[in-house]
Amino acid sequence: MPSEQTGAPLLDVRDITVSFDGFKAIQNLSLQVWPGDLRVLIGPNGAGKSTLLDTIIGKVRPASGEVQFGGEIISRLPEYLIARRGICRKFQAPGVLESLNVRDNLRLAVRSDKDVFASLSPKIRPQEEARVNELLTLTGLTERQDVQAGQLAHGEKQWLEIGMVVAPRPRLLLLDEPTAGMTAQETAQTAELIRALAGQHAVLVIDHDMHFVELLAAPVTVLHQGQVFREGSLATLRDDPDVMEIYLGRPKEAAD
Amino acid sequence: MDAVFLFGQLFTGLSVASILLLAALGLALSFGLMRVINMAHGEFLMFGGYLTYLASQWVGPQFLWLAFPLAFVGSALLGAVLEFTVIRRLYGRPLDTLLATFGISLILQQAARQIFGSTGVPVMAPAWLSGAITVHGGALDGLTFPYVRLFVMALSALVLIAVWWLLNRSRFGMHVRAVNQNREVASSLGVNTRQLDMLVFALGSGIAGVAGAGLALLAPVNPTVGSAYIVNAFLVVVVGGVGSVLGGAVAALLLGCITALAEGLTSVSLAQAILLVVVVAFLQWKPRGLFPTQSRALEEA
Amino acid sequence: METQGSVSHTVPRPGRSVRAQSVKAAHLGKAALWPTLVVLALLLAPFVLASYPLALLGRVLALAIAALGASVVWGRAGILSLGQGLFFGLGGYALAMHLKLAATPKGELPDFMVYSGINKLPWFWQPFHSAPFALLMVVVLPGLAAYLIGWLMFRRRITGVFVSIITQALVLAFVTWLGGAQGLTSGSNGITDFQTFMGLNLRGPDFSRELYWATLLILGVSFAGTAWVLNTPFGSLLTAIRDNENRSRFLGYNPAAFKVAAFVLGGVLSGLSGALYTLHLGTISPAMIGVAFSIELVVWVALGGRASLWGAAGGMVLGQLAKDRISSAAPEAWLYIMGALFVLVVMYLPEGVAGLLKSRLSGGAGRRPAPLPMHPEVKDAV
Amino acid sequence: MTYRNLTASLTLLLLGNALAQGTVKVGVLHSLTGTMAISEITVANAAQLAVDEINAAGGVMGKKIQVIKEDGASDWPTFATKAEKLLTQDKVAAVFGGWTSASRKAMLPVFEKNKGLLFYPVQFEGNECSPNIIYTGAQPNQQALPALEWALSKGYKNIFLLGSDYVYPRTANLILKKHIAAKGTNLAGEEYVALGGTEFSSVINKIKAAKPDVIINTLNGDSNVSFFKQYQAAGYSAATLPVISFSIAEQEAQSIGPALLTGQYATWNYFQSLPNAANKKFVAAYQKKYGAKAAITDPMAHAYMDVYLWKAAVEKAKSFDPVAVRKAIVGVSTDSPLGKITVDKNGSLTQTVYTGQSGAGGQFKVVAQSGGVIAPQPYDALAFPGKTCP
Repeated sequence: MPSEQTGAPLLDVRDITVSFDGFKAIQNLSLQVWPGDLRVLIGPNGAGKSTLLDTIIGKVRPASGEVQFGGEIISRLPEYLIARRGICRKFQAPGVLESLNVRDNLRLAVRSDKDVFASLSPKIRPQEEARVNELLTLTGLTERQDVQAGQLAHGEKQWLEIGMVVAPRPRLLLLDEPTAGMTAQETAQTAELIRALAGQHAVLVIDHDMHFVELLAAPVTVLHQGQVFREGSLATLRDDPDVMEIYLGRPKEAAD
Repeated sequence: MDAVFLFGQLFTGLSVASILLLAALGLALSFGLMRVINMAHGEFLMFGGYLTYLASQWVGPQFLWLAFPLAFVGSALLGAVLEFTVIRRLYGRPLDTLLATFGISLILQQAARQIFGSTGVPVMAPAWLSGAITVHGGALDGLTFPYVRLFVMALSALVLIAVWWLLNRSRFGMHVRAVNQNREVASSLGVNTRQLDMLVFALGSGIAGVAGAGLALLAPVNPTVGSAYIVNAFLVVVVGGVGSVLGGAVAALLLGCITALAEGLTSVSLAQAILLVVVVAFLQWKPRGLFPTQSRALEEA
Repeated sequence: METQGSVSHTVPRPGRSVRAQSVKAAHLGKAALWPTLVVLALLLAPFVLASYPLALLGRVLALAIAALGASVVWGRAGILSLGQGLFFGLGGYALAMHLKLAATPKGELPDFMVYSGINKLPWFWQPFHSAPFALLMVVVLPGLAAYLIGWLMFRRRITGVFVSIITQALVLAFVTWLGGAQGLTSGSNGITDFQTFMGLNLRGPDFSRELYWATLLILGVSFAGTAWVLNTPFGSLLTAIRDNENRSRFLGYNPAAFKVAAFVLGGVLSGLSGALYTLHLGTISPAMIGVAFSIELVVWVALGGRASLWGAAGGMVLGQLAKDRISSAAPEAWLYIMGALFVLVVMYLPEGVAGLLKSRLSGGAGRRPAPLPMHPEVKDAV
Repeated sequence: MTYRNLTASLTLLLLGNALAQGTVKVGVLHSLTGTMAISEITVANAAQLAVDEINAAGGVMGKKIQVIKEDGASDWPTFATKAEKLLTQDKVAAVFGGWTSASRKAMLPVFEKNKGLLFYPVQFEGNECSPNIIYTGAQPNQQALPALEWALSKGYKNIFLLGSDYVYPRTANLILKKHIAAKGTNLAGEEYVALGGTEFSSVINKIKAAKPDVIINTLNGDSNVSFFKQYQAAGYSAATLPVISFSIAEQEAQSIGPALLTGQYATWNYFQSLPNAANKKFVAAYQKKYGAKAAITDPMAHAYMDVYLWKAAVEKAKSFDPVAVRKAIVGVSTDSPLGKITVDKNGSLTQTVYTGQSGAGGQFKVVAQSGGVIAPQPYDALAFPGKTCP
């Protein structure tokens, strides 16, 4: 638990409650993330992890409470404006633009002017093109830049999407199970990449894979039944009998 | 506007609603389960109507006991064939399904035209259905409730109850609701989703056939009878919310009454345009219809 | 030939780029041959064809402009509108109103108004005395209508089949209103009996040839303009939104705005097409723009290949020509053929003839075209 | 067989129809598919029957008539394109066709531009006077107005106007309303239902509230079936509230079902039951060719007669040129199934008007007829003052 944080938090989730058809997916949850933080969210299925991310990016509206980002209340903004404020999210299933090639995927992510009329100008700024090349290198997809994204291997898609969410240099990155379906080697590389990204961006990661969480070596927040259950390092949480208990329903995953 | 007229229009609204509901119920069922819009749904209605006509030709005046089962089973079989030959192969491509079923609808219409002719074939309601209940005396003196319309309303209510029972009280219904919620999970729990798709589609088609049989008592059966009802049936589904049977029922009532009100206050020819404006405005307010299913799976949409 | 520009599927792989470039150039040369021939043939048609086939061809080319619009809206943005007839009609009626006023003696009302008991020219007819205004309205009216309808739908994230249903219902309502408001629109008869247009005699012997050239020119300009627009990042974004609306949204793009823009482009092209078609036919009526027209448009576009402008326009032209022939020879069979085409094209040729040709051209003999991506709402919802 | 006839037959046998100067082409352009097909196919049949009879009797000015049939497909723009094909590609001498006003309006510019000649056999709303069209169906003063007068003479004072929502009902009713007002009688209400509409609950409710003495009905096609069904279900009958229809002929009566229609009225220039000799011959010939049960209607009789009118005009003009034929046709008079008719200089017919009452078997019994023939008035003087044919 980083206790040394001072100043205003970048992301301030304040006492939010989210319900679906009366079922409270999140109850009175509060959470702060400071600039440059790397934070991991874990918790059994249905704990509200994805719903929390959905709420931050505006896909789901909280019934009560609010989300502040950089001091601004964003929980009433439309999603695309929240994204433009500097929050990017990688979804659980790879969300690449399948009919476009890898380079075009990144180009669209990099573009700074996102209005309709601006998109009619075919010109790409040199610094944007440079950024695309940089991202291709970062994700190791330079060789594959002309391949249609739909034809990529699963791991490559995950990497491409990470490249896309990083592209506009967001202040906050939300990664929802970024290593799902990756090989052990790819997982290790991803962990390395994420740790490199932290610092430049604040990063919030959800994952089930404890091995991966360990590699991230970051403070962990455990969610349970829509609330923050524990916070601490992975090592301390592993020995916590209460945490073990809430995972008992799915011991296999916890042990993974 | 006097009371007789007002109550008359209210009755009109209910009557229109009952037909709309019959026409839309099957559509809502298959749409809810398979996310498939069947543009040939109206032609199942037409098919039911023609089967009713044939029943009346074979049996004579007391044909209704034959007409309804025949219309239901016949249309359901036709629906099963369509599901098996076309819809199943377009699974996951709702817009393509919409186009393909439109093609089917053209073919069925033209076939009907060549077999039965363009003009409607008449089905005479049996004698016990001709006539009406008339109010005598009082403020509502002269108000009439034709038996045929009461019959169609009762039919519609009966079908609604049967479907509700089937969905909420039977094993079949449990499977349908499970697939509705999460197809993959249901499938992994041993529900034969393919078979279920076909059964639900056939059931929906069968209900359309029953609608056609009911409609035949009020209007002639002709090759375009289905397309006359299909647009409003779609609106019922859209307003009711994705695949919600209860939503469909409420939406049918609502649209029926709005139609009757618009027809009563303005003119019959303006009513359709008014209805559409109301629906579009409504969708601004509730884009997912009256009774949206708010599961996580749908939130992804 | 290639209209997808930066989304090209045949770009060279790194490492072999020099050789691949020259292969690509050769491909391009081969690929450009047929379009050149087609354009040449269209340019020469008036010197070869008799008056009826020429008129038929001109009419069909006018419809091809609407097909371009459908290709943008459906093929690129993934919005299946069954109401393109609405915009086609608005364009057609805008021009028809001017033509009708031009054919009416000064100080008199159009005949159908007189026969409907109207004794003053309605306010919205007044400005149509001016030809430039009417020409402007040919694109502005459908554009505005498309903007309004698109904004109402896409802002509330109405997608997929819901859009199809609503657009179909809207075109039905429009046609019903046109038919009923006889004093204002001439009802189901439609507006007819035009004489002159900006000094040209519509019934003169040279007019049909002039109209053919004009149609060809406008089609060419529309084609080039649309191809250009789709080649910009705007085009890629439409594809992006069709493939994965959420991804685009969470990258900071507003999908609704792009969809509305595509819808407006499609509407404007339909409006242009409607105005030209009205000139060709000498009349416009509700029957020409209804549900049947709107759906037929979609079928020809699907047959030709919705994702390719060449495919969409070609599908429309060939489909309509076939319709003219077959419906004369075997009227009853025609509807069966149409119906069967609907089914067979979507089942076995989802990318249309253009998709088939493209996969052949790109060297993959026997390679099946990659299936179009699932529509997002289904991928997520099921 | 004379030598001369023998040579003629042999020539015909050898050269057949390929011999261009041996035949003259005419077009028959009706909806053979789509919603209008049921009405229009029989009209096309009637025209074909006339052509066959004329050919059997030696043709027109020594030439056999060759029919080019085209399908309007119940789609008005298609009528325009097919008319263009007939005139510019097939170069036909005349076209027989059209049913709805919209199809005629779509064809009109084509005929004017290409100087063709169209024979239009159906009753319509008037207000049109093209030099290239011969309008043989009833003008409003040959159907609607006589019906109104007959209703008034029967003592019906409160009149409800019901129609399909398109130009003919709306214009006919506009004219009727002017005359109802001029005669000082009462308009109880007016309502239109979309073409093909089948839901009459609101309409009947409005009729109930308006309490009319009679309904003048201009509904089209199948809407009539729904209307009469629901009208009967609501407790009405010919005895309690009579309906006079302008679009219900023998064929429609059959499909509505005679039981629903018994006692109701229709006004036309022709009924199958007319007793004249020409009609008996026509009915027999048609039923021989197209089935003994075939119903014969006013538009069919007009279409049949149109071909004979054209033949008479060609023979009078001694030319197949449409312009010459149009000039010659004025004043041509014949004894037809409809009785004696004459072509007026405005291109319409002077003809008799009958009101019939529906009985068993879908036939109408004539209960009233106009005193003599009525001259056509394309523009109603009361509704559209100052308008005349050029």
